Amino acid sequence: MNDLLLDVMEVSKTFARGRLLSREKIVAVNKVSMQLAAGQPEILAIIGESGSGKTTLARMILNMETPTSGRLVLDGTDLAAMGGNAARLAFMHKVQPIFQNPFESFNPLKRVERYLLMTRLRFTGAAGESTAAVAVDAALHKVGLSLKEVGGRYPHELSGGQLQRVAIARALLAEPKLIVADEPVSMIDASLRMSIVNLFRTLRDELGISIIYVTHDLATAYYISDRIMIMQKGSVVESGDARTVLKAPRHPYTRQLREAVLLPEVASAPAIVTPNMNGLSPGAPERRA
Amino acid sequence: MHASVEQPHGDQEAQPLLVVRDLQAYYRTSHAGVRRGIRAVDGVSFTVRRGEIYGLAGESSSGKTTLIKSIAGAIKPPLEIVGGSMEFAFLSGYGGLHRAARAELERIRWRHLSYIMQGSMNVLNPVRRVRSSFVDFAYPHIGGSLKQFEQLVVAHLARVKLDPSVLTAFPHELSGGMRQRAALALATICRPGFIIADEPTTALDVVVQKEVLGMIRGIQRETGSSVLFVTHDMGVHAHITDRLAIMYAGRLVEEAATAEIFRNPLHPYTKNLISSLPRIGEDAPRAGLAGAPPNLADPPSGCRFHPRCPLASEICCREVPVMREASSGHRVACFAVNGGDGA
Amino acid sequence: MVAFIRELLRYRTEFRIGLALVAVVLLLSMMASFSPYPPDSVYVVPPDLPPSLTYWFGTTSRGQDVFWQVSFAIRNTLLFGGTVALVSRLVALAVGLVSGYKGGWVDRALMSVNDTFIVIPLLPILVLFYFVMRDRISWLMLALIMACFGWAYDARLIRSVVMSLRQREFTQTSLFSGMTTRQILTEEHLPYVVPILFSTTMNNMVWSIGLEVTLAVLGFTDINTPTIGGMIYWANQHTAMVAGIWWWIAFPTIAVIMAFIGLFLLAVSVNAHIDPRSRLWSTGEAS
Amino acid sequence: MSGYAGYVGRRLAQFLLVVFIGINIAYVVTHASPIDPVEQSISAVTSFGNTAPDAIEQMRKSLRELYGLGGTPVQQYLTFWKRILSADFGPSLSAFPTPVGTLIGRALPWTAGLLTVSTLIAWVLGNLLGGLAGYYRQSRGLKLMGVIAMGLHPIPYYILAMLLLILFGFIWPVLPISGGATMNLPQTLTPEFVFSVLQHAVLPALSLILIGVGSWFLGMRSLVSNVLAEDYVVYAELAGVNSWRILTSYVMRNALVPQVTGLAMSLGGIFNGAVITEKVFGYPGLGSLLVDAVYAGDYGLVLGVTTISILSVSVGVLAIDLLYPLLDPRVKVS
Repeated sequence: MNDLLLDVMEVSKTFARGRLLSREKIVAVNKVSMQLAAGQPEILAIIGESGSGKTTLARMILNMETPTSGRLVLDGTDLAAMGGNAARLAFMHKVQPIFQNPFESFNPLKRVERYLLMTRLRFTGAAGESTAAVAVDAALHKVGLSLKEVGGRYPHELSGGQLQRVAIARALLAEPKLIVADEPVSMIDASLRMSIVNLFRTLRDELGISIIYVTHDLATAYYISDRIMIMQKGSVVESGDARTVLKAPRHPYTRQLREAVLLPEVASAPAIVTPNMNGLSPGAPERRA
Repeated sequence: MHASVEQPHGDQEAQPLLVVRDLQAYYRTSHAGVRRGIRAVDGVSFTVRRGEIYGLAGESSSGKTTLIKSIAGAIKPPLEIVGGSMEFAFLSGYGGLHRAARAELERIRWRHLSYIMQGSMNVLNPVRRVRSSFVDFAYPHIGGSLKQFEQLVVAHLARVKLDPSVLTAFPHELSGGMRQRAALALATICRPGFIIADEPTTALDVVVQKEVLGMIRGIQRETGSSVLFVTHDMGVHAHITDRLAIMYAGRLVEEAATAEIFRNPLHPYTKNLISSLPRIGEDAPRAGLAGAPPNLADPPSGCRFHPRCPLASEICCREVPVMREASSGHRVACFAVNGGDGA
Repeated sequence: MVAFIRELLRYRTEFRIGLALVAVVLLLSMMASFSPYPPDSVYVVPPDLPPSLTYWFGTTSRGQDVFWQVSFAIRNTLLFGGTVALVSRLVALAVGLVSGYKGGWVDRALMSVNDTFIVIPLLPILVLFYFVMRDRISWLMLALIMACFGWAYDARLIRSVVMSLRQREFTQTSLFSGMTTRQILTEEHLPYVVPILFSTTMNNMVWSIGLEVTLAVLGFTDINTPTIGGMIYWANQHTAMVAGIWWWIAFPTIAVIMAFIGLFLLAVSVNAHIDPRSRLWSTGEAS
Repeated sequence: MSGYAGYVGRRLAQFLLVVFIGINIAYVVTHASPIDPVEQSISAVTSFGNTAPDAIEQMRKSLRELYGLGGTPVQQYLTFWKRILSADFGPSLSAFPTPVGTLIGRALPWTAGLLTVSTLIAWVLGNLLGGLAGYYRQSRGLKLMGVIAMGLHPIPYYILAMLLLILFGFIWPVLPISGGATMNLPQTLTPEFVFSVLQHAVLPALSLILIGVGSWFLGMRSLVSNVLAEDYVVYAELAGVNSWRILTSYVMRNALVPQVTGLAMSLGGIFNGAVITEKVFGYPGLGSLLVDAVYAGDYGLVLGVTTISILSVSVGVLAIDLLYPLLDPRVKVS
C-alpha cells in the first residue's frame, strides 16, 4: 500500500442529465484503475477525445469531483475519507493542478504573484512574506521567469506562455508529489509549446515530481510520457509503456487515433510536385501513403 | 470605376484568383486624445492561384485573423485598411471587398466567395432547421424551383456523407462533426471559386478532423475552387495545403510549396516551428523558442523576429527584411538567408 | 472600485445624468432637517397659495408648505426604498450565493421557490395585508413585507454570476493556492458581485418606491407619515386637481420621477459597464 | 417527444408550486393580524347602514368559517384550502347577498381583456422597435426612442396613469376617463357597445402600453446587440444573406427567446400595474373590485380577488411556458 503514490481503484462517475421526470445517466468514467508508484517519478499521459472521460478522471484525482463508485487513495490517504480543512490542505500540499487556459487560471482583477505567495505561505509554513518571496522567485526561476518580470503584473499583461509558466511555478511552490495537468499546452502558441512541455520533463527529472498529463495530442504524449493510457467513452482501452503502445498499438481504437495524427512526414514524402498553375485541375499531389 | 464581375470558369485561367499587395490593416483607437494603433497586418503580399489550397500559418498574435477579415471585407471599426490592395479574379478594380458596391457584393458573396469559419459549430441558426440555412444562403444564387434546389442540396450533402434527414433537424440535434460537415456543405453548395477556411477543424476530435479534411480536399478537387486555408496547426497544413505561407507578428516571413517548407525551411522562425514538432517514433529532444511573440501595439524595430532570433545580426534590428525568392517559388524575408542589404 | 467609478464617470453619460438627478433629490431630502415646521402639523401657513418667492412650491389646502412637505416626503420615501432594498439584498445575496455555490438539488429547490416569488402578483397580497392590519400598519412593517417579495429576481441574477464564477478556472487556482472558502468568496468573487449588487439595489428601490407610492395613493399605508404617495393621497382627498391646486401634485410627482430616473440610470449604466462587450465599445479599448 | 413531455411536467410542477405557495402566503397574511378581522369587517359593513341582525349573524358565521377561526390550527388551515379549492368565498358583504364568485366572474373578463391586449401590444411593439434600435444603431429616431424609453420605463404605473388622466381628462378631454363602457348601453355585442368598450379601454391600455413598451424596448435592444456578435449572424452577413432576413430570422428570432421567458417572469408585475390602472380609470375589472372591496371592508371579496389573481397570473405564466418550445427548439433536450 505504502509504495503507491496514487492508487485508483475501479472508479466510476455517472452524471445525471435532465430533471425530475426525464432522467438519463451518462457514464463519464467507467471502472478505471491505475497506479503511480511512490519514489519513482514518471509522466503518465491520459489520452482521449472529447467525451472520453479523461478530464473527469483528472478531476476525481484532484478531488474536484467525487466518484460514484470505486476508491482513490493518494499517498495512503483515501480521498473519500478526507474531512476537514487540515486534511484538504494536506492533500493539496501533495497534489497540484495545471489548467488548460492560462488566461483563465488567474483572477483578471488580481495580481498574479498573490497566488504564488499564498501557495507558499499556506503549504510550506514559510515564515513571513519575505522568505516566501525568496521561494517564489526561486520557483519562477525554475520555469524560466523571475519575480522581477512577474511581480505586480495582472494576468492580461502577460502572454499565454508566461502565464502557463507562472501556473507551473505556483504548483511547484506547494512542493507537491504529483501534478495533474489537463491539456496544459493546447492553448499555447506553437513556438512556445515545446518549452512548456520540456519543463514537465525537468520537473520529473530534477524535482522528482510525478505528472499526469491529460491530452488529446498523441505526439506530445509520445514525446514526454513514460506511460500512457488511452480512454474511450469512459473506459481505458489500452495502456502501457508510451513507446510500445504508440509504435505498435493493439486496440483498434488506439490504431484509429494513431492513424488520424497528421504528420509532417507525409508532406515530406518525395512524391510532391509543385502545384499545377493552370487552374482547373488543381495539381494537388497524391499524398496518401 | 471599371469594376466587373468575371466568371470563375472563364478563359483567363492563368490569372490568379487573388492578389494581395502590400496590405496594411491596423486597429486604430482614439480616446481621450490618445491615439493608438495596433499594426496587425503590416505589408503583406501574396497570390492565391486558381485551384490551389493556399495555407496560412501563424500563432495567436500573428495577425492572421485580421488578414482574413480584411480579405473577407469584414472591416468594422476600429479595424481599418490603411494601405495596399486585394484584387479578386471575380471582382477587379475595387482593391478589396470592403470598397465594393453593395449590389456587387450581394452578387459575389456565396456565389464566388464563401467561408468556413472558426468555431463553425455555431454558424447555423440555432432556432431554425438546417434546411432554412441552405435556403437563405444558397437559394438566391441557384434559383429554380425549391424542389429542384432541395434535390441539389441532398445530392451535395451526400458528398459530405450526410443523410437528407439533417435538413429537417435543428443544429443542436447534430453532433459536432455533423454540424461541421453541414457547414462545409453549406459553404460549397454554390461551387464558389474561392473559399476562405479559418481554423475549420480546430474544434474537432482528431479522427473526425482527418475525415473532414479529406472532404474539404475532395470537394475542392471536384469544383476546382481555390481555398485560403488558415490554421495554426502545422500538421493540418502538411496534410491539406499545396502552398504555405508563414506569418509572424503581422508580416509574412516565408512562402513556398508546402512540401518544400517542411523539407527545407529557410526562415529561422519556420525552422523552429517545424523542428519543434514532436513526431511519434522520434525521441530527439525538441526545443521551443525563447521569448514571446511581440506586442503589435509596439512591435520591435527592423525584423520583428529579431529579439527571438538565433541568427540576428545588427542589420536585423535596423531594417525590415523583404520577401525575396531564395529558390524557384520559395520566398523568404530574412537577412541571414537573403544576404545583407535587405532590398 | 475607485477606478471603476472613475471610468463610469468618464465614459457613461447615463451615469453622469443619473448621479446628478440622485444628488439633487438627496439634497432635497436632506433639507428636511432644516424645516421650520414639523412634518405632520397642518395649517401652519396660509392654504392654497400658488408657488411664490415666500412659498417656493406653494402651499396645500391643509395649510402646509409644499416645499418642506416634499422634502420630508422624499426623505421618507427614499428611506423606505433603502430599507426594502437593504433587507431584500440580504435575502437575495443569501439565496443567490447558496444556490449558485451549492448547485444540485439545493439549487433546483431554491430556484423553484425563487421563480414562484417572481411570478406571484404582489399588489393584491399587499392590499390583503393592509386589509387585515388596517391602522396598525406601519412604515417598517410594509417595508419588511415588500422585502420578503423583492429579492427573487435579483437572487437569480446573483446566482448566475456566482455559478459562472464557480466554473472559472481561477477559482480552482485559488482553492489549490490554499485559500479558505471565505477568502475565495470575499477576495476573489465579491468584486464581481458588487456591481450587480449595486445595480439591483437601484432597481429594487425604483420598484419598492413605485409600489409604496401606489399603495399610499390608494390610502393603503400609514398615511400620517408624509411620503410622496401620501402627499398625492391628501391632494386627491382635497380634489386638488379639480380645484386647480396643481402644485400640490406636480412637485412631489416631479421629485419622485427625478428619483426614479436617476436611480434607474445609475443601474443601467453600471450594468452596461459590467458587460465586457459594451465596456470595450465605450472605452474604445478593442482587441 | 419525451423531452417535451418532461418539459411540460416540470412546468406543471412549477405551476402547482406557485399556486400552493401563493395561497399559503394569503393564509399567513390573513392570520397574522393581531385584531379580529371578522368583527372589524362587520363593524365596517354595519356602519354603512341598517343591516338586519340575522343577516349580521349569518355574515359572522360565514366570515368565521372563511377566516378559519374555528377548530384547531390544522382544521383552520384545511377549511381555508377547502373554500379556496371549491372557489366558495361566501356572499359579498358590500353587495350582500351576491356571492363573491359572481362579482369576480363579472370583473375578470374586463381585466383579462385589458391585460392581454395591452401586454401583447406592448410586447410586440417594444420588441419590434427595440430590435430595430439594436440593429440600426446609427438611426437618430431609434436613438431618441431609446432615450424616451429610458425615461418612461422607471415611472410607476400610478403616476403615468395620473398624468394621462390629467392630460385627457382636463387639458384635452377627447377620451372617456372612467368606466368600461358607456353606462346605459346594454352589454351585448352591438357595434355601439363594442365601440364604447374600445373607446373606454384606450386610456387604461395606453398607460399600460407606454410603461411596458419601454422595458421591452430596452431589453430587446441590449439582447440584439449581444446576438449580433454571435457566429451565426456574422456568418450570415458574410454570406450576403438579405439584411431584412438577417434582422428577422436570425437576430430578432434568437433575441426573442429570452424575451418570452421575460414575459412569463414579469406577468405578476404587469398584473400589479393593471390593478392600479383600473382604479385610476374606474375600469370595472379585478383591480377596481379589489380596491373598492377594501374600502367597503368586504373580506370575502378581498380574499377572493387575491386568490383569483394568483391563480390567473399562474395560468398565464403556464400558458407562456407551454408555448415556449415553439420558439426555442432546444428546450426539448435541455
